[in-house]
Amino acid sequence: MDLTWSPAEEAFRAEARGWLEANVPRGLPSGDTREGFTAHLEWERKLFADRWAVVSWPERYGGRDASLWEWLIFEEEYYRAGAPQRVTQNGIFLLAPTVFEFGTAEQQDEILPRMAAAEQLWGQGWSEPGAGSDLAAISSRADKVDGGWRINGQKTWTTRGAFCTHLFGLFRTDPEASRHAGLTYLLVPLDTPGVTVRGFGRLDGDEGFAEVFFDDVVVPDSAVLGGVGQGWSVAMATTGSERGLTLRSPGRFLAAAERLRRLAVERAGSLTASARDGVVEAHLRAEAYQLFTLAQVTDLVEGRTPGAESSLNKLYWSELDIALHETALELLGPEAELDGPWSRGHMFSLSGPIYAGTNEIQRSIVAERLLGLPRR
Amino acid sequence: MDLTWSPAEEAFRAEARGWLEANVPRGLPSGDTREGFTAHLEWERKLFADRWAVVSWPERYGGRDASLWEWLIFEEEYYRAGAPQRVTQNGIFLLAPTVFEFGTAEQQDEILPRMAAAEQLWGQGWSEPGAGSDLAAISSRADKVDGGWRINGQKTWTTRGAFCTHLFGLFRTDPEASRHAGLTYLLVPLDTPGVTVRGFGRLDGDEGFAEVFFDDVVVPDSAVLGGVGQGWSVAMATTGSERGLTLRSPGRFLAAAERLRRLAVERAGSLTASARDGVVEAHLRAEAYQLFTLAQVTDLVEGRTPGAESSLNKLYWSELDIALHETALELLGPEAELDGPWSRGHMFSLSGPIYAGTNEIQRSIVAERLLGLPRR
Amino acid sequence: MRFAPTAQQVELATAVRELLADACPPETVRAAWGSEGEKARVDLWRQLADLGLLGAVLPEADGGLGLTEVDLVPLMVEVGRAAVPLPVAETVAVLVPLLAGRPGDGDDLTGLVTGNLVGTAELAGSGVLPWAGCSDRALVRSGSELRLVDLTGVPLELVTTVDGSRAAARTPQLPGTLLSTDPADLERAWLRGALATAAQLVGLVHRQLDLAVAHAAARKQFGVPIGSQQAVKHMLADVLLDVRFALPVVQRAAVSLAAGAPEARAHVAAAKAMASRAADRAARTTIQAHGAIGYTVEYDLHLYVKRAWALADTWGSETHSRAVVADSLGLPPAVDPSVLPWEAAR
Amino acid sequence: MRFAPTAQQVELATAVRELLADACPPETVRAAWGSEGEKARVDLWRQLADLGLLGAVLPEADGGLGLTEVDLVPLMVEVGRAAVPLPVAETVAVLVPLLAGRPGDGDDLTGLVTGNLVGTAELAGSGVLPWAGCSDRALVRSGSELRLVDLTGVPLELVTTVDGSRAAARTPQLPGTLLSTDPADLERAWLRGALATAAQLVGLVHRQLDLAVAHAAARKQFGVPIGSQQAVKHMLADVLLDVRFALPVVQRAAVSLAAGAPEARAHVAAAKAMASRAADRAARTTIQAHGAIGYTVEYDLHLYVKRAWALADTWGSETHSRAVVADSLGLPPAVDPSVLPWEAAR
Repeated sequence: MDLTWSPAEEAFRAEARGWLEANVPRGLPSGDTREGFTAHLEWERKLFADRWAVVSWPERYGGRDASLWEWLIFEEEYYRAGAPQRVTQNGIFLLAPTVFEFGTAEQQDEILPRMAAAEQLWGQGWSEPGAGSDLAAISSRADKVDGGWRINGQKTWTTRGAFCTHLFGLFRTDPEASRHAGLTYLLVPLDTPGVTVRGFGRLDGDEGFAEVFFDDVVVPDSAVLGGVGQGWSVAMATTGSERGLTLRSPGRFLAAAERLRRLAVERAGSLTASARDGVVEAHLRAEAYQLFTLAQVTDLVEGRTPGAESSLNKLYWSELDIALHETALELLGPEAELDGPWSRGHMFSLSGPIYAGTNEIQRSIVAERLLGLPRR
Repeated sequence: MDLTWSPAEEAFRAEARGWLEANVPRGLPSGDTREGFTAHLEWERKLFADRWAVVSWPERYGGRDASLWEWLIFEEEYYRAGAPQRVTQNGIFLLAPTVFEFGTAEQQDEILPRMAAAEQLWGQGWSEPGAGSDLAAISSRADKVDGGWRINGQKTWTTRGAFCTHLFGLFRTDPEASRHAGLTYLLVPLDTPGVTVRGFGRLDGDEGFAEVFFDDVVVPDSAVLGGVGQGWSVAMATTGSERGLTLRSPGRFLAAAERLRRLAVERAGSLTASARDGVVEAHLRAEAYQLFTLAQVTDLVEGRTPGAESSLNKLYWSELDIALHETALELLGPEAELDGPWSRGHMFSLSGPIYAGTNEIQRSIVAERLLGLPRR
Repeated sequence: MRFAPTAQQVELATAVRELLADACPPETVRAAWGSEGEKARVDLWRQLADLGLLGAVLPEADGGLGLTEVDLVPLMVEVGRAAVPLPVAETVAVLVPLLAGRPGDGDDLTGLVTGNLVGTAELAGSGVLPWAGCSDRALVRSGSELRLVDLTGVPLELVTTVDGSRAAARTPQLPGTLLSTDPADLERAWLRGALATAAQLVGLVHRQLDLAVAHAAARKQFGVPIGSQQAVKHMLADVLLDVRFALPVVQRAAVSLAAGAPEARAHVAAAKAMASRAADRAARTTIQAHGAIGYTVEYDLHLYVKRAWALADTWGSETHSRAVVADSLGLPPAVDPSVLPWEAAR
Repeated sequence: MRFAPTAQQVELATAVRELLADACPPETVRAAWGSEGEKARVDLWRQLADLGLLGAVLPEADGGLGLTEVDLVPLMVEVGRAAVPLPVAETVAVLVPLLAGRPGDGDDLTGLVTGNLVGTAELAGSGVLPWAGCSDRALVRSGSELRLVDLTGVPLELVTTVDGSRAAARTPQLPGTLLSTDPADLERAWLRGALATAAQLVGLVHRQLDLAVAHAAARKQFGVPIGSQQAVKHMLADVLLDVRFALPVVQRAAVSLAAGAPEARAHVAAAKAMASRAADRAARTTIQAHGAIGYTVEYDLHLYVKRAWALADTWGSETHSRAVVADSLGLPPAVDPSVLPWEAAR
């Protein structure tokens, strides 16, 4: 049990903190509107220019070869500095791990540096109108044509899809195969003829989602990531990332709990006992999430893989996030109905228990795989 | 919307209150021990002597022909006066409504006056080791013999079974018929040869439960209540009573919420905000339960039957009861671990979501029958 | 004792429900989020006036329906169910009864009940006036005085709200006519507003629940309707449980208020506390039961969820309402728990 | 940074777990509810002494294992898992470390670590001394002084507790030897007791969960194991979630306490708060998952549930522990919400 950082890690933290303090932009508009997205891209390119965009990646792709520990430290400092949400996150946190694991050398060299530089902006193409948490029900299909695949169908709930340049997704390449079998992971430039993207509003009204329609869209064979028919297992690797520690680093919740604490101090005059207890709760849970993650990273570093444990992470951070924002709204009282960072954060938090497999599904995974309760 | 009582009802209340104030015994031991049970029987017989044992029954059985409204008033006054739990309740609240509805004139005349007088003490024989909430899985059987039935099998979780004189229960009379079919409702004197009763401890350690073993126990044909093979529908009528308003009258929770309020006032020095809020919550919920019941009784009086609504009652009072006792334990602090009325009440409250169909089953009933969600 | 609405009350509520199903479908609520919805709002207001709802509490002799707070509850439930994007509660339950007792304000009163004027109210002193953008008059409080503000020509600083139909504005000290300095008037106005808001929340919960049940019964995942899964069933059963036990508490509050009973303050607070909690939990649960579909503004659910959020925290939040109940129970103030047993609380 | 137990820590915990599986099965805990269990208690205490557990925190030079608070956490988890009906935490984590620093109390110290004496402790001032009936020494507090009481020959008024193995007694002012007037000693003793209690709660939750999972997988109703039903799955998943996130908080508290860090007070309070909550929820949930079987004293579950209830409220309840955390966050005191907006809070 060693909870101290090495001098090298402390130095890394100091460097990150210094750079962030000097560079974090203030008052950026929402990255889920077209103007906001453009403003965010500037920030992403500045991160890349100073090699902070993808710290854990190899240097040749713009990273710093940072360890998992350093990545955690960077994330802590990133959120602590009040830096904005990463509009590139679906690429760098969801697709990139899959490209590192399953991509060919050509795919890696083609995609990763451009993704890091925020030149290629990737959206996720998994959900369909009939396939939400039940991903295996995907019906969008890709038929083999000479030298490539012809795609028809529809994806939806693609985050920031209206502003992305590329989409990664699962498509049914063997219509005979049932459910999990016969799916292939494809990479699709959104300027390919036959693609139509229509943005639509999330709960907060911003155009944070898109539907993507495919009408005889032809992509080359090189668009396949990880082998024809292997889509399910390739995608599951990414699902692990989304639910696991990469997407929701503890730094984010530590920073939010600290903002909440400051809000409570500022509004001492309306700090009721229940709101005060909510601040304590947010702090306790954010720290518990951090400590749980430190234990998990220790396991990872020592070669023990978390597996179904990532469902615990997802349940914990998503419910913590909602409780934290509910307390903020309680503190704001009648002002809670005004548009602002807390009311927007609250609405955003409500997506946590829904995406990447609903929390109901996660609880069943925990019960079946960690507790060993019988399936139906 | 009329929330006032008529002068006759007020007079009934005054009479009940006066009698209870003069007669309610203090410091009775638990009715779930043998000595305590005997002490409670004295109280039951005093209630009967002054015609307060079964106010809503006809006069010829020892009642007062009281209306549903008067019954509610009596229950309110009964608990308000701090009168003890009724050790006869499984007879008068669960079996009696069934005898009134399905019994022959002979059965009614034989059973009801003796039950009211606490001469016959009835235990419920529904659950079996393999059939808890899933009552239709009952396997104890009764085989037809000349002039009667021969019973073999085992019942369990019979409340106060070790102190009862009679048992009502469901037995499989047609082993070919599946689940709900082929069950018969039988009435069994526990002194019949072949019956063995073994008491065992509830969570609070008192011998509040019993196992009842049947080894070639022969009962006459007149032991059948409501027709051979009709057991399921006959029993369901009683289930309605158990879950509905008869078993858990609002008066009980109003009185408990008031005791909790007084505890909070007495312990003002340790009244933390969360305990204080718990007192408010208990009060709000007890009143809501009362008001909901008043609406339900209005419906009953006007001929609208509650049906699956009784699942709402059961969910509400059982969870209110636990929350109320948890608040009491919070107020008691380290003293909560001492044996006493609040710690015993807390343990007893935990049975609420289990018996008479678990709350999980009740929620499914609400979802399917009141909301119309699909069954699996 | 008869704790159920009368046949007449049911009939009137049914009429309002049917009117609103036609006159205030989700498209009307949605339109009210933008300026293009103004005409629909005006039409809707007029229809409510024609039904007699706006002046419903006036005596029949004065052209009203002679309704009491008890009669208003089922009507306000319907207004909530439809998420009417107008200050119906404020006009019908707060302004009209207040002005009706004051002969000098006849023009405003007539304007309100005939549908020529729209009246809003805000007594919490939050600094934000809901419905300002679509109202002509506003009842506000300064200290313990009630004032009526003519909003015509007053420059309003409109603000963006989570529920975009609220047309709210910031209200620095508004000029206004003194209506009353009697604290009893103020309290009655507050209790009527809180009661009407609680009733609307009940209706909003039912609407959310209806949407969620319909979705859960139809939406299939893993080969079965999601509503056949226990997790979804049980979460929606809890929403029903909350709202079914909140309604009688709201009804009782109306009875007490109409009777002028001293318990009215505590009973209205109990009603608002329970309705606010039911609404907050319903909002979270029904969004979850809808999955990603509920998390968009294209689907209708959000219209009702956001109204519920707004109403849950106004006219007394759950916390504030519970404080009123605590007060009525004679509970001593809470003490801070000691930090360590031998250290006093700070 | 390496936030995981060492191989040595795992090994020692495994040894204790195996010992207790043999030496402290449910029958032993059950026997401790009656006087016939005294011999089993004495034997068990001796076995713990033989393993070196009782003096584990003494330096190796003094015959101990040189363990720190960090090493004790996994051991106390095992003590909790087995619901050992003895004051192991009080002796090992509170009394021995306190006496070890004081040369004058050598006999008592030797007696405790060799298993000849049993030592209990109660510093909250609750008026009830747990384990009094099976202990020879008791650490108590008067004001901010620590006193050691020789219980031999002291007439004890034993009280009935929900957990019948606790052998608790009422403690009017007990005569005792002054051990320390240094508030730092008092605080360290308190924090060690609270930490060891939190760790035991983690073990108790795991035991309850194991029982519930085994039952739910085996028990069939409606033709399927009840554990295949979502409702049962999800409620047990929540128990695991609580305890899995409580453990690292307990571990961190041990690291801070062992390092003498100023955050130790807040970190121990966080640990106790989370462990207490996890235990309270586990108790309720696992009883529910067992159905009527869990609601009897014939089945073993109640042994672990009742111990959890007792420990959750001692050495700082959840509420008190959260107050310590609030204090460490620099939060201003709570204000009473105003009753009505224009009325000040009372």
